[in-house]
Amino acid sequence: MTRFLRLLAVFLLFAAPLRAQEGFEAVVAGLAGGFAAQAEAVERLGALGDPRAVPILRALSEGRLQKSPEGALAIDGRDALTGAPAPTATEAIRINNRVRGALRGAFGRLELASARDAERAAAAAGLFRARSPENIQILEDALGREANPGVRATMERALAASRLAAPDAGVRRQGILMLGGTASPEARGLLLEARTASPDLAPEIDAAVAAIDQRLQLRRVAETAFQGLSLGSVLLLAALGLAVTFGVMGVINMAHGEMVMLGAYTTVVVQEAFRGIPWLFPWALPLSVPAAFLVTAAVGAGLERGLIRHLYGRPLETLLMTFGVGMILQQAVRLAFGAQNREVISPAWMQGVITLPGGVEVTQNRLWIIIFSLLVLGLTVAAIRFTRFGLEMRAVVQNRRIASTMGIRTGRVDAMTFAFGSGIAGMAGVALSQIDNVSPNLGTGYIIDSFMVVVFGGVGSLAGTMIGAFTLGLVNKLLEPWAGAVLAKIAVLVGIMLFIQRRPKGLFALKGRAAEQ
Amino acid sequence: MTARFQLSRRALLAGTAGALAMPAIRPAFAQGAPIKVGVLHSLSGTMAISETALRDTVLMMVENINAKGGLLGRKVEAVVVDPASNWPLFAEKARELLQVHKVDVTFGCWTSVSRKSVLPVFEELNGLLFYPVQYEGEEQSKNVFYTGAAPNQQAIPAVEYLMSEDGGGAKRIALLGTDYVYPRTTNRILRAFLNSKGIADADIMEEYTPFGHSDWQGIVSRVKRFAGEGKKTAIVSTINGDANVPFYRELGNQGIKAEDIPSVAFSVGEEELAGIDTKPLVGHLAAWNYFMSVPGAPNDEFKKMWHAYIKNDKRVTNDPMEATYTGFAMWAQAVTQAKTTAVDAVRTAMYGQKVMAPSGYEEQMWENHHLSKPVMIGEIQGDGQFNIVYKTPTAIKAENWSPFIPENASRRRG
Amino acid sequence: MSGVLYLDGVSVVFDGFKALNNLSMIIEPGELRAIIGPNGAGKTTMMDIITGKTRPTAGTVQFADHDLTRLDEAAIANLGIGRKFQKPTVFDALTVFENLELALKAPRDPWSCLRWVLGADYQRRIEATMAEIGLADRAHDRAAILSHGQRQWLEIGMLLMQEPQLLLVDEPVAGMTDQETEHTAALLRRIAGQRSVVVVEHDLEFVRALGAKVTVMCEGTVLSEGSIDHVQNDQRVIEVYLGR
Amino acid sequence: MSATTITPAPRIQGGTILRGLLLAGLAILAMLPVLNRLPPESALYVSDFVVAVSGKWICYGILALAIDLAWGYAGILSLGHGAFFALGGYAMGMHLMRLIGPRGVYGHPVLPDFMVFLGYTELPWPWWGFSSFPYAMLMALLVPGALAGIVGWLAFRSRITGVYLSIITQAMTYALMLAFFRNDMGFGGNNGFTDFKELLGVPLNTAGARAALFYAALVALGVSLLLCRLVTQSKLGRVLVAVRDAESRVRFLGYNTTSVKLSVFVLSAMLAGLAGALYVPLIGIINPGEFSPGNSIEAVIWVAVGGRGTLVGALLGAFSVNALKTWLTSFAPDLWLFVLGGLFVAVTLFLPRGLVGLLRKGEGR
Repeated sequence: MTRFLRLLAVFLLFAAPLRAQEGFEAVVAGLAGGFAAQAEAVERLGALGDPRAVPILRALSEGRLQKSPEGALAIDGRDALTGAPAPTATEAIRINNRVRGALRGAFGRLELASARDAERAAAAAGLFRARSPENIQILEDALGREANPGVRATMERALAASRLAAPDAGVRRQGILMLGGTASPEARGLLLEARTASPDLAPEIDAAVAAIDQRLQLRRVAETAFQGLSLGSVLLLAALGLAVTFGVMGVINMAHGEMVMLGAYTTVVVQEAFRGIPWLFPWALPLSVPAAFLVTAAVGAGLERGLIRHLYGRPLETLLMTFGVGMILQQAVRLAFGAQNREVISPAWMQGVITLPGGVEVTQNRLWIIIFSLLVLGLTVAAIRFTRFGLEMRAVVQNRRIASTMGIRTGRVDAMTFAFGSGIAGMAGVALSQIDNVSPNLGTGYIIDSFMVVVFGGVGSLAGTMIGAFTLGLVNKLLEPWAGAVLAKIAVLVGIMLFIQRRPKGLFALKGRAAEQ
Repeated sequence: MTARFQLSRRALLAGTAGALAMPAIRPAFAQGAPIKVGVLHSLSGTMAISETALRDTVLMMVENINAKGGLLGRKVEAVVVDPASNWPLFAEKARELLQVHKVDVTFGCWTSVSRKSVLPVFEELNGLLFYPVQYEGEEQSKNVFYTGAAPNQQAIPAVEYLMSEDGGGAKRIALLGTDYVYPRTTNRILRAFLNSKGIADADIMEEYTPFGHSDWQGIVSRVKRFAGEGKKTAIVSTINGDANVPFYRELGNQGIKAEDIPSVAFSVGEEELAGIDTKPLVGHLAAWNYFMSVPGAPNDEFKKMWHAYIKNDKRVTNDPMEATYTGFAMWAQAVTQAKTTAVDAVRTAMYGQKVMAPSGYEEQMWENHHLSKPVMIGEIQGDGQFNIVYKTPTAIKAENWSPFIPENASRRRG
Repeated sequence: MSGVLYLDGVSVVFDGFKALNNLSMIIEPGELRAIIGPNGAGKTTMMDIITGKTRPTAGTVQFADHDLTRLDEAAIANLGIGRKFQKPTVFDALTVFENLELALKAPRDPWSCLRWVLGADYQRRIEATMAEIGLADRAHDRAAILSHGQRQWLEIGMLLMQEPQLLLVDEPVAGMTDQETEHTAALLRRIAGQRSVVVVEHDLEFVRALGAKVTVMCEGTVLSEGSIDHVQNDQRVIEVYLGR
Repeated sequence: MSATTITPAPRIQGGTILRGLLLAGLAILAMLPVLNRLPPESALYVSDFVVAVSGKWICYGILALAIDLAWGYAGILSLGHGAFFALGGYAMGMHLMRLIGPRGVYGHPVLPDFMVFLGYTELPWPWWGFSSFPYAMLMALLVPGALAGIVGWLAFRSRITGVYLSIITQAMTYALMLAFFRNDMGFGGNNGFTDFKELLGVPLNTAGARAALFYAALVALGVSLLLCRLVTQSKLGRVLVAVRDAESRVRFLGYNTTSVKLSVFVLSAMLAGLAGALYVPLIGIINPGEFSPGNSIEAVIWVAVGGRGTLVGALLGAFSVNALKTWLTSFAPDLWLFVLGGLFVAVTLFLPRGLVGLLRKGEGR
């Protein structure tokens, strides 16, 4: 009897892991099946909570998991289960969105105990989306262990979501209350979803949704404002170079857009050059900025010395001539680089969103571009205000003849000023390569807007250009939701035309005798 | 004679193999003036991006057919003109091809407006145009053969897939498009289809943007909000060429994962993806009748032929190229069968013509001047190729007059 | 009473700088008035005010009971106020004859310009004027090829064609030879018979030759007024003008 | 101050060579449709293609005259004349669309096809009346005229001149392009209008109809030429030149330069509209691409190449540049933009008076 019991005990002792064992392998085998079978297998693996599943699932999600015609699974040429060398004749297992969704849930369960904060956070996020009552327990445990506040927050949201799916109304109520405290559209979505599922809790849910909506309202305003600023910063970058060449020198450079375009292509070239050098590659974008400045400045100087200076005092001719130059530059680039768009990779630190306090979500690249535009503006102002070159430039603008009698080589100053303006356009190109197509006609899309900004802001006033750019950006984005992108743009154009005829000299006009002629 | 120049797919491909093996051999042509093939694709301007590859495809086919002794014993000669992405110029150049160069057939056009601008010319002078791009349908000229997809061969199956369990079971659809006729019509058809599938207008969002639209922040965040209404949401994109890069960038940057809000595009192919870092886009979908990643001998031959012709293994193939290829092969077959290039004879010979297309399906030309085509759904992969996640079992016949546009009720012949 | 030019308390300020400071002046019909003053005294600004090029910050400007501050250049010119600029501006692309024809007093709206035919009497008047300004033989030469003096004359001729009641003449003899200067003085005296003429001039000899009432301006206001001898002996004038 | 003060364009009398050139050119044009009737094997035969293309050039010629009138004579450099041209074209296009009637693919008695499949139920108000030819022609002149009137009045009265005016007009055509690309405008969006059937009861897709249209355009060219000549030879013409060279001085002479400039700007816009109205039935399509700022600037450069400030020059430029374009886009597509761009540079730098200037030198004037 006792022997039997002992035997039984021993048997159970071995059997339990044994069954798990074969169960595990059986489940893993499912990964070689169709999408539906894969999804199911992934979910079961997640439920089993067997750490051996992690590398396999990781391989599956990264497309490294292979299957032999017999259905044996291999990772990087080694059998997925035994690690023994696998048969060579294998094909990669492909997955679809459904499987990806399942994977996220599985990782959530498997990695909630991971040592790395990032993985735990990702896991929690996965569970938030997977939201099944089975996760409530493990999430509660995880929360018990969790120290990192950021991860805690994610886990709490995940827990709330999971509770929302629980059968017991009490638990669900908890979930609703917790979600009501957040300000994310996803949470709102979950609640509305749950509403149909559990009408009994409708009042609580409505209250929670209302609470979220209130926060979202604030967020929406903040985000619209950000989008406006972002558009404004793009306009500012595009217009700044023009503000120098047109505003300060009074030269109408219709090839300005092409300068921007050249800047963008410089970015492409620099990136290609660094592709080979891994440690330098991440710096390709930052290094493109000076490169673009130099390239376009050189082109600008050449343009000014070679052509434009012959047309001083004849703005209309200058306008036509530079337009022609623009065409030539465009076609040259088209022949050199091809008509196709060129790929510009955004560095990691420019991808994704960062969440500001109050849950306002802001895209990294836009944020960087806003900062960049202000930096460029600052540099420009500094160069004009505080450098010798700036001084000479202002002198020549004020009174060419006297400046030259004082020994300033006006020709050189003209060339440098124009080169400077073109260089700024080049730097703008680097930024634009991050949000727009890098194609030969990149510039044409910006030239009219740039002129509008400069004229609206007031020719010859950098402050005006900045305020003009941001005003236009904001107005555009405020109109967009109810007018649509196109009408908003048209409205802005018409508005500027009317404004200019009210104040021909723009927002920040030079007054008095100076403005007479 | 006919036996010798019988142009089955096998012969064609064998011919390529031959041409590749020993390009030195000059085929001897029988007497007779060359057969002229007009090529009417923009080589400059905004559309050059897409259309240049089609010009090359036609030239490839011409070279290839000549390598096998031409057509009806006559040499085939390509006449290339550049309408420069300028719609009136399309009409002018079409007239030039037909009246000055007296071409027997023309392969050309990409945008609907370019096709509509040449249509009157081809009808007046009774020319023959092969149009290789997917379009909104609602057209059928006796002088045009449409080898691209009609809406029911692309849009509707794609949406059905999104609503299926595999596709994520979408219950809410955002229709984003560039503001021109193809997206407008397609979306009108889709809306009707979705309604018929019990999706209320409240669950459909429709947004249009101008060509080359680059600032997608507003719209993408509106889609996010739209998705926050508690139903599985998907994006159906009829966004045209250039605007796609910034659009996908914004999707990636705002962290919209294909698992949460999958998007399916009808105008994004291998060529368009060339300009994008596709890693953040993995899992987003496109619907076509052909992908470069289609397995099987016909496609392998096609790709081999292309890379050999263009002398660059990096160059991709895409759906309109495949449609051009298929159309040309069919035309050659029809000519051989009709023993003439006379338009009317060729037209009648075209009906019922069958070709084993690189898509791996046997495609047929019907009396409605449209091809039967398979529908494929592909997921974008990290390498800029598509992972085919769904195929129709057979080629589907085109409904160029959509049943979802009430005005068509009268005219649809079965 | 027609033809009176009347400035009262006129001030103009350009970003803080007072170009005119509470300037008051009356020009009688048929009067010939010379205005002198150092650079920056506001002479040219005053002309700008009268002809509507610049709007006064304060004060009233009236001509034959019209408030000039409300009218634009064209309207003012049509009231019969003609102006000759310091730097002669004639239309280089047109011939002498055409320049005068444009100035000729006649309907000036586009439609009548389109239907305009040059009547014999007009023809004669233009020829008379050309004779008077000594350009009869240059009738069909482009203004571009005239000498500086001739351009000055042509512009004066254009003024005459306008038949103004009031002429504002800014440094007419700048760059003229002595007898050209004399000739001009004679001409202006002759004109002054029928119309008021205001001459701004540096050249005191010329002013003396005009034998007109003189107004001395300084820092945007009237410093002294009277006969040439009177102002030349005025202590303040000597201070600011002839300098200490 | 307008740029032209530095390089005043020459007076209007075209030299004898030029006048000869002009008459010869017009005569040759008048012959084309006749030669087109000859049997194809004949040496003098010209193909329909040539007739169609030169028909297009004639319309461009009228547009060039319009621009020259505003720029060459009054010094108003408008970079938006393409918009007036396109508006005229749209007016005519709307008429042609209405004439299609039940012959459209959907056989709808009133609505054009694009409206049917975009789900319109009745005709939008801007389309009312366009079934009548006189009304359409009137609109083809009035709409561009009115637009020019408004924009011009706003600009001129606040003394916006020179470059500012150019930028404003460019923004104007750009805004219109964006607007017409919108399908909600009810003007067919990107596809615009095409597949016209008949005009004044004559089916369009026949050689006869094309010849008729060709002569209509030629007559219109003649009339516009005479009209422009009438203006430029009149005293108004001299006032314009004066305004171009020294606007403020003209004001002091008592001319209301605003109304002078406005009247010629409106006239010029109406001529452009006329050109567009003739262009559309010849070409068979109109779409928002015609509004693109590039088109307007290209048209300006025709005038610059030919020689602004002379009517012959405008025509010479329009024809020569477009001939070059037609030729190059067939034989060296990649070169075309280089050549066009080069023209801009060369003309502004070395030929401020254009080809006419050269010929004048040849004439020793």
